[in-house]
Amino acid sequence: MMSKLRGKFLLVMVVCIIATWTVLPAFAAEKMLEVAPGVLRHETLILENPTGRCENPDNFNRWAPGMTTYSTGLQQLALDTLWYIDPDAGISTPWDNSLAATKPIYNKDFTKMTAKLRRGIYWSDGVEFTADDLVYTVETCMAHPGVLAYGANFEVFVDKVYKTDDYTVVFELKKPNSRFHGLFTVRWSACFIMPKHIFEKVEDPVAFNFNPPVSLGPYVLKDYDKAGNWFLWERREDWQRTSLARYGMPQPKYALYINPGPSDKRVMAQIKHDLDVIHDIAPEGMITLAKKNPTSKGWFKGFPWAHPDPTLPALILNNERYPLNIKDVRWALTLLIDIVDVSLASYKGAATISAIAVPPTGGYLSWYFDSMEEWLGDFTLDIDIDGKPFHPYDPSATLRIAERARKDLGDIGSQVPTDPAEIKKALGYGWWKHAPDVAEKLLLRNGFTRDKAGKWLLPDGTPWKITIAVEGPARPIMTRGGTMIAEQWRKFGIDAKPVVIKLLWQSMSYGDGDAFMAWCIETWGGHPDLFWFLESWHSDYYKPSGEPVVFKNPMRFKNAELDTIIEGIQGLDFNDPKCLELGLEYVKVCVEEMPLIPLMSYNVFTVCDEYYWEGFPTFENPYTNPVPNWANSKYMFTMIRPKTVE
Amino acid sequence: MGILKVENLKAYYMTDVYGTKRTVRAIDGISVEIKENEIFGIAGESSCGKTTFMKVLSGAVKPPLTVVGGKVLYNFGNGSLDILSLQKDELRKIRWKSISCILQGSMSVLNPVRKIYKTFRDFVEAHQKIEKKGDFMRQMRDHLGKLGLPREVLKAYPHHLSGGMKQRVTIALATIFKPSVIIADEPTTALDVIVQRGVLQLLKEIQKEQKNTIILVTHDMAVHANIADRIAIMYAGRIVEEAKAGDILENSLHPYTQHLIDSLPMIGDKSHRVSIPGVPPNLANPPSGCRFHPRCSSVMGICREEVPPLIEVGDRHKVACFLVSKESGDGK
Amino acid sequence: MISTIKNLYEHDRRFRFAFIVIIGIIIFSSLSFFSPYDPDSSYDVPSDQSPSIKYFFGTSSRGQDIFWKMTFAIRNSLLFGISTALLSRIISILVGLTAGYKGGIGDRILMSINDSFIVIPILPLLILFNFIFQEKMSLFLLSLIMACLGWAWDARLIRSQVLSLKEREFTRTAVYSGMKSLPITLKEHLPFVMPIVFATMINNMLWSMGLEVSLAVLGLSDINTPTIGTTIYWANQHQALVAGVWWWIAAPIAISTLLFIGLYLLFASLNQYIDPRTRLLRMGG
Amino acid sequence: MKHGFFFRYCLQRVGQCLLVIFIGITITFIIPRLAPTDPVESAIATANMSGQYTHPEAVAEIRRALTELYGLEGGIFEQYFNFWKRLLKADLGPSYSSFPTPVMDLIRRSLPWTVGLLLTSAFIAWAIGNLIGGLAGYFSQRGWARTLGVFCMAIRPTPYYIMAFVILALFAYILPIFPLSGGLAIGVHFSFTWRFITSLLKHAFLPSLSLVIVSGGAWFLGMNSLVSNIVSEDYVVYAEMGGVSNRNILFRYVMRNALLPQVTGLALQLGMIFNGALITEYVFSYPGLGYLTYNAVFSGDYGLIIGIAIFSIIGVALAILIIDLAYPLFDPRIRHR
Repeated sequence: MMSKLRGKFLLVMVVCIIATWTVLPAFAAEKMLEVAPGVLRHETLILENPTGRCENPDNFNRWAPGMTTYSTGLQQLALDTLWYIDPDAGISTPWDNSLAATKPIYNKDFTKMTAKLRRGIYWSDGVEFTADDLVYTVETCMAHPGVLAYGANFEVFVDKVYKTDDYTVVFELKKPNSRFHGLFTVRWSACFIMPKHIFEKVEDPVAFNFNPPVSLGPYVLKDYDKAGNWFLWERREDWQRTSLARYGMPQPKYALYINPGPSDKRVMAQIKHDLDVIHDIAPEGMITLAKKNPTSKGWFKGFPWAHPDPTLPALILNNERYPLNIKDVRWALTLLIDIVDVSLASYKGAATISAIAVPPTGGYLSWYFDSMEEWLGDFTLDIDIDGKPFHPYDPSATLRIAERARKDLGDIGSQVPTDPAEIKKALGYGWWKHAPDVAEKLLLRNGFTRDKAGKWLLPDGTPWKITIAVEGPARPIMTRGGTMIAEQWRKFGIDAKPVVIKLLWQSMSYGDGDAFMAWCIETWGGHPDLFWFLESWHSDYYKPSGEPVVFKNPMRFKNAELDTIIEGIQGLDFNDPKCLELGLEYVKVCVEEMPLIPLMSYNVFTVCDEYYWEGFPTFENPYTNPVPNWANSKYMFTMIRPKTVE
Repeated sequence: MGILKVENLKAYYMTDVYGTKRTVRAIDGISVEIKENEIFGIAGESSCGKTTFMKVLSGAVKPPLTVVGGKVLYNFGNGSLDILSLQKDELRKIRWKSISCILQGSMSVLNPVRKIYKTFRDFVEAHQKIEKKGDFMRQMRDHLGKLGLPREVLKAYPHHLSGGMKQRVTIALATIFKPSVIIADEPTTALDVIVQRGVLQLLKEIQKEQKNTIILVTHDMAVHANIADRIAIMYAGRIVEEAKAGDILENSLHPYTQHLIDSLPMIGDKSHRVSIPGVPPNLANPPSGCRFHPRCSSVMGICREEVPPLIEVGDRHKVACFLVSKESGDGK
Repeated sequence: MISTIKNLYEHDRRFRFAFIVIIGIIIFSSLSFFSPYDPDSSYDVPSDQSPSIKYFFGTSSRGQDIFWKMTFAIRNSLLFGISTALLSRIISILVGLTAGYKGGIGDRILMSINDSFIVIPILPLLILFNFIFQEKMSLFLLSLIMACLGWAWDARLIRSQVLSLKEREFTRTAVYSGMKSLPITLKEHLPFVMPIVFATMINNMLWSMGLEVSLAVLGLSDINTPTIGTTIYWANQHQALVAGVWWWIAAPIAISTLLFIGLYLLFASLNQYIDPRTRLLRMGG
Repeated sequence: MKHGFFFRYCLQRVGQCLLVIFIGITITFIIPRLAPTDPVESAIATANMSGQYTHPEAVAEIRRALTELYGLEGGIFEQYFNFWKRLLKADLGPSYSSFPTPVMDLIRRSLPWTVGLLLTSAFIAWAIGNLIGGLAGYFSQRGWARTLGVFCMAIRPTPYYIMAFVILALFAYILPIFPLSGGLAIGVHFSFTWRFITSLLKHAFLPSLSLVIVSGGAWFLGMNSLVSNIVSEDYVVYAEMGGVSNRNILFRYVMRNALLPQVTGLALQLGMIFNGALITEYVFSYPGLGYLTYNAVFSGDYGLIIGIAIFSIIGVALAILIIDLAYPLFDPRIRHR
């Protein structure tokens, strides 16, 4: 009996094992010819939606708070607004009149802006786009300030908005604003235009979920996942009646935005050619792709591959915290950073570093970096080393990064450029010297001392402690960089500690901490104007620690010279060349004062797989920003071509 | 010959836990012969090896219990059968049909999550096919009815029954096939006196009707006095005296037996009962010679050195004591 | 004590394995005191080196020698496990003894609360705790919180041990001879409860160290202190598996698996050793 | 009288369930009050970070509007009272990262995935673990039983994360047989089609496998030792003496009785298994509560985290109650008394 039982047991086991191993590969063998029923793989562009899983995927109301579907293709493919500024060279120029027929027209004192609209643009349900939609959008947002996006902005500035004809809208402003058009200009996003004929029928435009979204762009929503993992868009039959048609037919018949999971899974998916455009991965993932998948292409042909966002991650110091309120201390901390190690720790060297307070991307290389190079070389700190004034700028830092990266990357080390000019463009111009000796002098002259163990003490004799807030796994690159900086300071004898703060942006807003690995400097990339972030640095908007900061000055930096610069820019037209001159003055103030320690551009490892499609934007052909959650990425759809036509 | 013959049986518990090796000589050289159609009582204090003896008799030998020598021969009318050398399947065949058991702790021998009739069915099915469920149920009802149990019992769970009921159910279970031998280990221990009497009565009746041999183990001399035809007294893994019930009760020869008898309460006897001095020996390390000698009031030198043999002194009256063997030896 | 270990070591293969593994791991973790590198420093050695004679467990992408890094990680994880277990022992002994001895309504109330703590899913609460405390969450605070949440199972075991002790002769004798209940509990029961406390302590360590791994992997632990969990966390941060730096993940997983198995076998072996039936055979009753 | 005991048993279980919920939810209420964060600032900071242009003066306006909407007013007792009042109306408040979507909505969307994964895995693990554990305990001298025992001893203490991670690496990366993440393939919707079912099974296989192995190992060991005790129970010994067939003894005498503590065990372990499911979902990006938790942590959505914590406590407590109430089906001693 027992042996019988045992026999049966073994038999069942064997059958189970055989069944498993025959059935499983059958599952796996399923080749991806169709993305979904009827949706052919080679007609589909698959992109990563960096939001990941959308928790409320049914809500497409881009204007309502708390909606999470903006990067699912909605703002890229279905919505449109007046103007776009590309962070790179742009499809013709960085500036593109999208729904508008011309650039914004201001009166002399910037109290009135006129927008001329294109004709022949239609919503996907066949209704024509007119001035009524624009006026309706502004009025609806103003009726719900603070709840509908941009409502508060309109509330502050717009006195009156009206159309003079079906294709002309006039904004009368409450006070002068030379940058008012910025609200309708896509950088990453902007105030998109609402379909009046849809929204006017609903009772509460805030609660309305705009599902299915009526599209003003070249694609319409075909299908989406109730769990929020994927969104499938189909090219409109009448794509010619959209603003993008000026650049030809968008090539992919379908666009699929998916949540591919964490970084390592994105790498795997692209190796299997199941993900054409990766939004971002860890540098190690990029290196793996460079090694394993020859069709994977980054922004740069080789190292550092990544697309530099016009955003400047920096070590944001709370200028109100003692002793960070002392300029010498801020400079000493800067000189204690070895940018080579920071670059390697955070980006494996694949960072585009910046010594000054603008991101080293797009047109900024020529506008700002080339212009500042000489001045930076001459710049001295008012401290003598060996009888000579100290020159902190180090133009060779990037060369050292390139060298280290070449060694570390092993067999793909040859992808690291060797030509200094090329290195400059890819890895940045230079940085500040790693000079602990100078830092020591700067500290000593401010009364800081070392104890017997070599630990630094504040002038009052208490140990000097400093924390660097990082976001942890939510932002690995910065966490790694911040941890490295803390370590370098610690080696020098400062009790520095990286701390993971999930709500970093909130505690930074309140100034609850010493230093934060984050960013507050963001530019257009394709336009030299700095007003976008700089306006809120004006001392009028200054808030002390403990009070939440207004927009972009978490350093709580106050400077009279800077106020003058900001006021100067405010009085100039957006396109006035004097803006750049004033911008350079701003850079100098930031170098002198070092209110925050600039580090590098926010390099995004957007990797495009040239397996089904080719012609993605690159550094050589920078027609648009490939980063797929930017609304500008819509231009990419007209430029790519199918690679294998079957 | 009788229905059961045990020859020089030795069964030890051998354990080895964390290096502590122990051999408990629970049965150390027992020879006994049991006749058909009699109630054979085995008496002794607790942990004298009675239960072990029953286990071996029923062929339920499992490690750490090991039979190191001797034979247990049954004769069911077709030659003798050593239960210790049987294969599992052969053993299964004679179990319940020829030998059945009523175990010590009858309270817990019924599966608590199984209705009584299902347990019955399990036992019956193991030996014969049940053709019709209705027939089977009727037979069981009849069988239980004979033992004075209500038919509802079949549909009940064990926890519905009182202790006495459970014991009766167990007896019913053990007697389904009218076995030749019933081995009953402390069948009345956990019951109160009145219920005890009923159960004993029941056993007697069954024996009378089915004409089987009952081997009854209990420490309670009163029970033996009540029911047994012959009684063997066990002490520390050995039989020290064996005789007809009357002889044991009135004419016991072994000092230990006398102690046991003295501890038996008599009606109308108000004198103080004396318990046996000392404690039962540790079977892992038993005393030399006669195992009773440390507690014996009539101990002699030889008792400490030699093991007294079990010798026949009268009409099937055997005893193992130098007091007796000397006398009878002298007599010869 | 020594003889017990010797006895177990000689006769229980599981114990022998566990004992060797745990002693090995303790020695390994105490090597951290001789580490040539600071636990926090990085880029001390070339990065991404596969295991070799020079670097036993290879080096990480952060330029750390994983061997030495692991000595710190295991040490901290062990300390974390031990402190959580010790702290939670205080609560479980207190609750277990009180409930077991007092009995009646007090026992019923205590056990209801106790059972609630057994079944409440702890991970969401721990996540909430970590989320609220943010950077204030040190390894010690975490162990304190986990001790407050993880005592219930063992309190129940201790209570049942006390209940069985109460039935024994010596307690009654003590009660009749007029001893107060607290001294009885402490003097008479605690010694018998201690073996079970020790066994459950090992089990509790397994539990808390396992949870620490989960929390750390989610970045919800103190990522600056090297532990088994934070080592995996940092390896994930650098995509070790995809980048082919498998040893960075393999080292903590292998060592911790070994440690967990060792502790578990120790627990299983001790549990059997203190089992009353085994004890009976062992002592020759 | 006959039903009195059963009734009391049920009442007691319901009471215990309510106590679990009360204690759990009170803890959940207390924790955030130990170090409160400001959801309004968190929302503004998140918007700020995403690179959307906001005029400085507008920030103040948004701040005012949000504070009003979130309704974070009143003293601590009032808040506690309101907390319960809202809960009784099944209202867990709004999610802060997807404001004003109710937390309940988000949870409801994720819940079927977790419940499906958890129930199937817990049941499979319980059934397989107990069956094999029972067999191995009964035939404890056999080679395969010992081998399995050693295997489970190695599995049992492994943390869920490590097990899940190793399985993911093995079967989705080194041997790419299964999908790396997600709950369904693209383009697949809930329907009773072959495509849906295969896709569902294919995606659920690895997460479920990791849960089954870890908790199945634990059931195996538990059952193994229970059985080795039960085989020496009188009723088993007696049935063996009676020649009852081995199969009958194994299933109806030994396993049947050993299952009783395992049913109670299932109720007690459910919380722990739930923890495991959360971690497994994170590793496999499975679209259930675990993944929602992970997202909530990183979007700073503490309203959602509290909601999930509360919901898991209530969910687990109710599941346990169901098991407890079903227990009499297994144990006649409680059913008929």
